[in-house]
Amino acid sequence: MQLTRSQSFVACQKPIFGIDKQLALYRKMLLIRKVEEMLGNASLAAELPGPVHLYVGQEAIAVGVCDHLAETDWIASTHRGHGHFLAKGGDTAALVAEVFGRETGICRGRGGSMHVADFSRGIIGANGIVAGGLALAAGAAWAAQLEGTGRIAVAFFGDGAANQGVLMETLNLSSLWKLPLILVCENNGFAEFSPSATVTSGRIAERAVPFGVAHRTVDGNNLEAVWLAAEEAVAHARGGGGPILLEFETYRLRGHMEQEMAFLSKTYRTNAEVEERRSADPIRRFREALIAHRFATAADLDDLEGEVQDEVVRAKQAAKAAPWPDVTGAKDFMFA
Amino acid sequence: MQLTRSQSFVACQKPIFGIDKQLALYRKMLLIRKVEEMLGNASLAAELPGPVHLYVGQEAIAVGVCDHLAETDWIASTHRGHGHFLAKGGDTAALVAEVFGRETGICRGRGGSMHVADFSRGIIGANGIVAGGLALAAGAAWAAQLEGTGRIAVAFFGDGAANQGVLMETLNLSSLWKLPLILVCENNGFAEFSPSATVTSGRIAERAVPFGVAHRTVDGNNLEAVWLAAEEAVAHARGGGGPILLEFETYRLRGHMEQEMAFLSKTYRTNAEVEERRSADPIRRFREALIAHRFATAADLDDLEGEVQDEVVRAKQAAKAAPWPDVTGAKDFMFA
Amino acid sequence: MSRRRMVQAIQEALAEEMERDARVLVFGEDVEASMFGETAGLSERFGASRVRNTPISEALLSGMAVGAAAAGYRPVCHLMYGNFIYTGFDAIANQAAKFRYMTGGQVKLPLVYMGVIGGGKATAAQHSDCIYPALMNLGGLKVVVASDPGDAKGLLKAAIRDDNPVVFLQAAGRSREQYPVPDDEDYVLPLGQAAVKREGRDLTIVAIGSMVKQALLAAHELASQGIEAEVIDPRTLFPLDEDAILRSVSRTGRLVIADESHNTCGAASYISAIAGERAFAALKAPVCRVTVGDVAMPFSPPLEDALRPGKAEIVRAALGLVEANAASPRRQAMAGGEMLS
Amino acid sequence: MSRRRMVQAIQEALAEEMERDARVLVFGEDVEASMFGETAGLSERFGASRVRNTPISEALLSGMAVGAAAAGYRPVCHLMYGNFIYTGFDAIANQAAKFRYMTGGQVKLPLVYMGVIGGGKATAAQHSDCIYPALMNLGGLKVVVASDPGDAKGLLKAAIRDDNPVVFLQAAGRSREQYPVPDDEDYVLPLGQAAVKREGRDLTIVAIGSMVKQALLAAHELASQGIEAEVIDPRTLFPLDEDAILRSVSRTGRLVIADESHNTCGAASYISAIAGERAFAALKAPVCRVTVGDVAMPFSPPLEDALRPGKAEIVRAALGLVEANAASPRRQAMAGGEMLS
Ligand SMILES: Cc1ncc(C[n+]2csc(CCOP(=O)(O)OP(=O)(O)O)c2C)c(N)n1
Ligand SMILES: Cc1ncc(C[n+]2csc(CCOP(=O)(O)OP(=O)(O)O)c2C)c(N)n1
Ligand SMILES: [Mg+2]
Ligand SMILES: [Mg+2]
Repeated sequence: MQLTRSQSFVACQKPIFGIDKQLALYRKMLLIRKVEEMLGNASLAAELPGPVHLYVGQEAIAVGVCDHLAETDWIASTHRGHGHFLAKGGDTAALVAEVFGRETGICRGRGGSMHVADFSRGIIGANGIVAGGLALAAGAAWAAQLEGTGRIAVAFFGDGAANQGVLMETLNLSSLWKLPLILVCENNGFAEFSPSATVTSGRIAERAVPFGVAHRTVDGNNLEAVWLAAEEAVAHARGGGGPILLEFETYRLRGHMEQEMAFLSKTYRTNAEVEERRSADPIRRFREALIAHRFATAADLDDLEGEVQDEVVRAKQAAKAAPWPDVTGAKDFMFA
Repeated sequence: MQLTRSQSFVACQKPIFGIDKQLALYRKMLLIRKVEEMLGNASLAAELPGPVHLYVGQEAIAVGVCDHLAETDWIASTHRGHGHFLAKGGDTAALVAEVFGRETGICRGRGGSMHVADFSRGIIGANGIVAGGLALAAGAAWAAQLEGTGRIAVAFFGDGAANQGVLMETLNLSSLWKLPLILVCENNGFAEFSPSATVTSGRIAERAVPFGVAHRTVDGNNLEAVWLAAEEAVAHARGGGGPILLEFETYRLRGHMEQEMAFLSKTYRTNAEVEERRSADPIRRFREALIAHRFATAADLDDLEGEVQDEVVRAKQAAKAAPWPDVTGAKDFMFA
Repeated sequence: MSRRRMVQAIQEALAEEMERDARVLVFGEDVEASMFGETAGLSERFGASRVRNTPISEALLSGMAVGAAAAGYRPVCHLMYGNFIYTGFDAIANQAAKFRYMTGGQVKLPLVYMGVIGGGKATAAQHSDCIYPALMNLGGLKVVVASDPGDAKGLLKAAIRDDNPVVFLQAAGRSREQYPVPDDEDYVLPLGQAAVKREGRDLTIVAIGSMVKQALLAAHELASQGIEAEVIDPRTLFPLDEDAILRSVSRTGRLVIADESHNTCGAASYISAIAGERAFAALKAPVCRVTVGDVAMPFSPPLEDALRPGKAEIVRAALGLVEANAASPRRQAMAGGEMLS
Repeated sequence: MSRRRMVQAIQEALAEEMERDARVLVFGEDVEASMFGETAGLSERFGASRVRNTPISEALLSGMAVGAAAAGYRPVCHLMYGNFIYTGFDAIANQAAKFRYMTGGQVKLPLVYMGVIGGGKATAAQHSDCIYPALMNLGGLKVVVASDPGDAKGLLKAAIRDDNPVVFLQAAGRSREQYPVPDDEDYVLPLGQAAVKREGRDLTIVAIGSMVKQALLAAHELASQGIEAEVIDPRTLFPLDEDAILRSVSRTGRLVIADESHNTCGAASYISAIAGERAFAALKAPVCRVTVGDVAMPFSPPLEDALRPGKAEIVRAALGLVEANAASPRRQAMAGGEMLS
């Protein structure tokens, strides 16, 4: 089952939405980028507890998908989850404080980078278990279906996660039950240090076919393409069409985790490859398009970038100034 | 990837192999049937410890597939595993004694019906965990590949088992590694008390497609069709072609487990349906074909049946006369 | 009070809670036809959207329960046999047991996993594990093992009403026996509270699940020899009602623990540790654990019977304690045999 | 002897055993690039058919190890973090741990599962579980937790040569420290044998994995106060070298157990039970367990530090035992403090 609309987006020369939306989406991508770069630097400077997996290069996916979601819709995310958190409306300062391990963090410092969640905004959370979010999203989608108020659930997962059997289980059950579930696979070319093709056979989107689940493969570095595909997918899921699998092709511009070259005994990709892929950086592409179509000048966008950068710096400063969790509460929150 | 040969078997009017083989295969199917019927009666008569899941109606699959296997090839089976055990050359008396829980059983009474195994004949064993055999067979196939002596591994599993995610994991990895692995799905219409279509979306064989794994769907109640498909699959796997998935359509003529109507609160299929499907009983069909093509007379086949029946009666008598396991050894065999 | 079998009591608990709260859901493999009978009739009564048959996909089911609970429902996920809990263990251990903590208390997870445990039915190693020690050790799940229909009903109702993940387990071998069950629709037994199933002054027997009946039979036999055993059923294994056990042991000074789970890191070993540490001075003899040992459950009934503890082993253990104590000089107890810490 | 880090010692053990026996295989996610470094260089040396990167499919990997072992190979399946053992738990618990028994002893399963356990690196709840109690409770797996590089090497070599399924775990926090490791290619430490890491007469500290170092630090501090602690590292948790522990406790009469696993049904509780039961008369004070409690591991370092037991907690526990004992009348010990049974 292939969706039909939006096949023309590749040919779409002019941006498809108005100036305000253009800039809002651009700003969101930039926010994610700046947060991630700040965290990457903080990690290198040993300011962060624990590892961080950054979303740099994949921003168009979270932003393009989440723009279609209501606050009450659910998303489940991955170990690389900051971008999804921010795109779904999670608070920047609360995210950053969490990654710095502070009491003011969204999870009071209990969760950290791999567990940022905000239930008040439908963010079921990042997840340290590869493919762990699929079943959670399916459960939330079942709840949404029972409620009957049009909510949907979205599960973000990686190409590596696509090899966990629970993907097949999710495709099968969600198809049978017609769950309002969007499965978003971000194929960024790697599962940790393994290039996709060495551990993943075939095209991931096609795994939907035997289950009769709708699917699309889309350029995940093109915000408009993502946005259009997501618009369709959301309409499909919200409209009772059942699940749909979107595979977004993208590229992880930074390491699997920061500091990885400090412990890996060999490289798994060349610098040249990374540099080459940088030309398809979704933010760069979008910026160039905005300027080319005269939606904004380079100076406008530089200003915006400065604004965003300030927000991120403030978030970092606030996090560093925030108190650590009180150790007398170390065992709190196991049970309601 | 579809296999090409043997697509004509449906049109194949005359039996494809000689008289000796015809009768040997017929005898094997009959042996399985008689063992299962004996065990079914024993279960109803409360002579058996624990539950039994019988293979009645599916005999053509185990027999047609295993006829192509060497003793050194591996098979992994299911909770419905007596037929595979016998078809792969397992000893009737040792099987029956095991199901009766005796020390003379193939697993010394430790395993019972759901765990009959004989490593000396490549029988990795029945399995109480639905889809548990897939990973075991994949591991054995990896071993076979490393050995490089042409061994292959076969995993039998049900339509219900096809919904365990490990099937997808097995398809993916075995495709990447080109493992000499045949995945045999016996679609008998039910997972326990759930009709297939209510819990399984799409066609199981097609789950191979996105992984680039060869596949076939074949009438599992037609011994010749099974035999031909298996011949091809074995050649494919042994020849380095990698994994292949065969889906055999069949029908479970007896209950999911014997005595099920004693505890189920409602029926899940009609008697009429079962009676109708009896007309496609693989043994009946094969018998009719043998007679129609004058390979044997009804009287010949009745004699054969008598012989087999005697073997089964002897196995039962021997089992019942055999000692129970010595309780002082109850903890033996945990570790080598 | 009316007499019920275990499955009936469980079925009633499910039906009553589904009736009471439209957010209670039941799902799992063949919950419509109902392998054991506890979910029989529920789909007819509450509809196929609240009582759903699922594919055989435990890894998904256990995680869906977390997702549905986080989204505000109260799912009961029937995993059939305890051993299939292993198949769905990832989401149970990595999500359910940690989810509230990891999110800093943002979310409630009112969900129940159900399963049948233990031997006695010749279902062999892959259908007989007493899986609760692994679940207790996760630290983030409440674990309930019901030993009779009345308790089963009250505890399951409490489990469904609880805002945390609860694993509700029942012993395989006891489903056909009839026991009195209160008729009250609000018969809810608090989780975390042990039951004194029989009072006695001479020794304490803590028994879990299927062992409770054996312990009561043993107590009966001991009584005929003049030994009065107190039988305690913890009912909830996590959190464990340690105080109830310690209260009894501090009076009796002797403890036998009968537990069908494996020996190493089993429930009995935890209870023994607690008693050994916190009732140190009160103990007149070493705690004695009667367990199944560290062995897979065999198929053949004589082997299974030999491994599963029963009345005889409990009686033997009890007599051993009483005699050991008579034979050796009684240790000087600390003031009044009070518990430490 | 030369100095090595944990990962180097493990890498050497793998390389030496792969060299020695062509049937030894290593597979798992990114064993080529090697997340922790223990499998670095192996694929270059032994080829991609014996050292295989896999997809992220733990349920399959854990079962493939069983199949490959049953078919005559000696697979080492690296599951990376202990928590991912849950993801592959089905085949570990339902197949590996029971397979030989279920088949009446027909098959040997020479396989090793590897993983990293415990906190200390701010990897939070889903990457910090000390998963061994659940594995010990299965009863069909040998479970090894190495606390220093020398032991790691000797124990891993033994694990690979063993004809049974072994889970080999290493503590997350200790990978960078250098320790002396014997150079002998046949340095194999028998499984099931504890090590006395320090001798002492006043109390016994049993410490597991990352806690061994803390226990040694604690013993050092105690010594400065005139208390000589014996530190025992069980090294193999299943089968546990109970005799070594009991021998020590029967001399010292006091036992502290330091264990990073959860409290309920944890390894410490099992050891406490054994001591409480079998060294009943020898104990001069209740056994004291120092554990992480029943809580998921938090991300934030201050919380993590507060929960993970360390030198200070062990010292405090030890002093508590010595003082409690001084304050209260010493219990009359049975003849010479001998162990029971
Ligand atoms: C169950 C499980 N297995 C293994 C890991 C270790 N791990 C963390 S991220 C990762 C790779 C994930 O790849 P992919 O899904 O493509 O996501 P990406 O990192 O590319 O965003 C692995 C193997 C894990 N966290 N959980
Ligand atoms: C992991 C697991 N889940 C559930 C079960 C219970 N169970 C036993 S057989 C069965 C149905 C299997 O259906 P199918 O694979 O089609 O095999 P069939 O019985 O039809 O031969 C189920 C659910 C099990 N044994 N293992
Ligand atoms: Mg990836
Ligand atoms: Mg079936």
